[in-house]
Amino acid sequence: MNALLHHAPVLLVAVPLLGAFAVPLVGKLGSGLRRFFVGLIALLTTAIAGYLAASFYAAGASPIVYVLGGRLSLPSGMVAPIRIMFELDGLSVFMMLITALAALAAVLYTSSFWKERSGATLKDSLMLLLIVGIFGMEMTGDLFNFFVFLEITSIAACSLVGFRVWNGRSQEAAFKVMTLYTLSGLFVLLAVGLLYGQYGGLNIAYLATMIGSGAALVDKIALGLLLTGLAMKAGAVPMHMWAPDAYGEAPGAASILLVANSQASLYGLFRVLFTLYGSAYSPQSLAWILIGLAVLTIIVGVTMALVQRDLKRLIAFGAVSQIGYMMLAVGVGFAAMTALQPSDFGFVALQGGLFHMINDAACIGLLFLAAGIVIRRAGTRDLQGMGGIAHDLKWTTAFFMLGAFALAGMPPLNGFASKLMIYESTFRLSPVLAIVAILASILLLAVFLRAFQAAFLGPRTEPTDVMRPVPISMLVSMGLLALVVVAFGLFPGFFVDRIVTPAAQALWSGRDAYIQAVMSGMGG
Amino acid sequence: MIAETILQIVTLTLIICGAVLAVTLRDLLSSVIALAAASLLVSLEFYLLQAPDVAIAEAGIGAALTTAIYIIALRRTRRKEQQ
Amino acid sequence: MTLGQVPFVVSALLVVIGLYALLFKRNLIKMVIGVSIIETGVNLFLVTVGYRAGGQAPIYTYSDPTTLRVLPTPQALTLTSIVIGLATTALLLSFVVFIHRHYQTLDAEKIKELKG
Amino acid sequence: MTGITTGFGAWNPIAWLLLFLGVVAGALFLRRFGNKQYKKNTGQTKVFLSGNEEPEASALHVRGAHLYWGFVDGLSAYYRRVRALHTGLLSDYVALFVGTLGVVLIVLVLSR
Repeated sequence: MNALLHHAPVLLVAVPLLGAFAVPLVGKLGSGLRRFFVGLIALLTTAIAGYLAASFYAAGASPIVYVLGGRLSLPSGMVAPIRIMFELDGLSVFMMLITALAALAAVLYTSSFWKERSGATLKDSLMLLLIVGIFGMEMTGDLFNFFVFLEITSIAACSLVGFRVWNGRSQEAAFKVMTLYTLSGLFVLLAVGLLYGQYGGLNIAYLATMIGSGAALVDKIALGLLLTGLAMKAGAVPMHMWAPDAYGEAPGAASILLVANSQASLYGLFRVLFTLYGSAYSPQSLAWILIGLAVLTIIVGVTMALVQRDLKRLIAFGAVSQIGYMMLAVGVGFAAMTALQPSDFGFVALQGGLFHMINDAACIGLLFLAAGIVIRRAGTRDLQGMGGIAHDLKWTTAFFMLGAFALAGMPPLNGFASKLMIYESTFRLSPVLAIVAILASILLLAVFLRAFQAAFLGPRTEPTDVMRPVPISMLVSMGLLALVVVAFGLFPGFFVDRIVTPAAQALWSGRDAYIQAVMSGMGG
Repeated sequence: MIAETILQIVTLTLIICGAVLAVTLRDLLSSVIALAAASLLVSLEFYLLQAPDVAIAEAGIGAALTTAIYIIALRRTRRKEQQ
Repeated sequence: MTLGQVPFVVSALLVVIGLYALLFKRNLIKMVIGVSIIETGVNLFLVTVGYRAGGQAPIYTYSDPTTLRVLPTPQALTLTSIVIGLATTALLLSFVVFIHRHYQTLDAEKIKELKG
Repeated sequence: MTGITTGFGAWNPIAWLLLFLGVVAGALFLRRFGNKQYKKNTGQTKVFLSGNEEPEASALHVRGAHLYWGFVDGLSAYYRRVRALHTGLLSDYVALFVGTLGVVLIVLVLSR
């Protein structure tokens, strides 16, 4: 194994971290150089992620453990392992790919958008920091590090939301989001403390071996805290109120990173449910909590989207409803896995839910990026005051339409493939749930048709912005996401077999392999 | 040992009092000072719980720096909590 | 209830007091104070988790290796958590200052442009 | 390779596209039998609104808020409740969070 591949997990965090702190320095030398530097960092990060993923899948998708630190020999003769671990299994690598995609699109998009505004240096720095946090959450094998990376994402994300200090609404949104994120982070920390107090360890794999069957009361409380805190950061419904504020007020490129951030929290939730507790403690009620939250999320998200007048809030509620689909699918998978006789449709549900994550990142990202251009052109975010964008912005119109159709599950785009898997597997558990999911999907199409009709169609309205062509880097960024949408739509089997199935396998039956990968090297 | 026990109980009681005052006082400056006092007492409690390094950090960061930031924020906003 | 459990009760009380401030106080700075109190409660909880009755501070120089130690890991966690707490508090307060600049008020009831 | 199977269903986008193109070709083929006598930009192709003049295009464009007012109106009881939940007040958001935590904890503690 060569050195680059061996150190790839830590490089994935280190490169953007160094970049984030070097950006202000490079920014002193000129904005052109800074944009080039940030783009370079993003490309390098994506390249490392791609290389790591390629060799991971080529090596049969067995978990990779990367250890920072070594052993400490005490004068008393006791030897204690002092180490921080990154552990990557199929799910982590899959999430890493989503994040890399979102990061590349966001950085490409932003490289021209903010050319003339002040504070661009700070924003580039924060975006890279957010990317660091998300990668860290997805790769760490240690609960406390998970909390640290969670807080890094919270701070970076909220700074991005409140980035427009000249706008009162964005400050309001940032304050609310930050309070809720901090609260959820503290609950997660409380859970970490409880687990440490119970078992004296922080490593996920170690804790997973210690949590015996019929978990103790402390385990249940810790699970409740972790589940609620992470579900809130993912935007599950009774606790979704921050999501439209944050997505709506953040700059266009940051919105897509916020979606990736929510998905990383969702990843944390799945990791806790399937790996940390998994077969040790998995009552059916847990699956039904997840399904209940998911159904609420789907219904409320889509119906609230229907009545929004603010374009970005509309898309944001759409994004909330999509989180519901992922939770529904994984909840169904969990229910099927923990039933007395596990049934195969649970695996299809997991595949569908995870496949939907990458599809959602691409489609919602496309919509947010297109909406950013539309809002800039129309000079307002109110759908009531928009119209006729399609006359001038051909590519943006096409990308928005593609994203909307794909998200609503129109064949032959990618959203249809993943939603079909979700519907069919959910139907096996409970037909009612499948019907709700399908109806919500139809409603989602109506939502986006309304947005499309109001913003793009109709007679030309007077643009407040000077008639400038859309910068080429934005088109490239949206083109990248559109390519993903079309490619995943036309060749779903190819991608499901290669990247989604290992991830679903990691949830379905990968718990022992995950634990084994760490515990075999723990004593040495 | 007895003395330490009593000290610990007094400290913990005072922490609660400080927190309650910080929440209930109408004058925001007073409530920030109550919060700082509670923080200092928590750092004493950390010392009693055999965590001197955490105690130093809590006294320096939790009590002093945080209070300074609160006071800066108060100067730029307003001091009284409105009805 | 032994003395060792009293700090747990106090940290739980701190969390409750902080939540009370978040739920029933309308002033933004009071809400930030509430977040700070919850943070303090969680930190106290972490340190208490690492405490062993009769243990000594985990500082090894010049000490007898056979004495009972309190656990060092929760203390390291608490240090990290204190620093993170400072960052979040500073960020929250800066948002409060900017909100005051735009809305001319700190009353949470009046700061709800984002709704529905 | 291109398709996926879902356990009891299958989806192949390439086959779907071929079918779709076939249907489009059929439709175009049928269209050839249509009436070719229409003259553009005459009364034959104009919208006839009970003899009234056709309004300007800008007046016809349905603005964002109006498109589904009937649907929203029909569900007004639901929407009143759900929109009332989105108060914009941070305390309410925290209350919902803590409430959900409470429910989840109760369910977990009670189950097995």
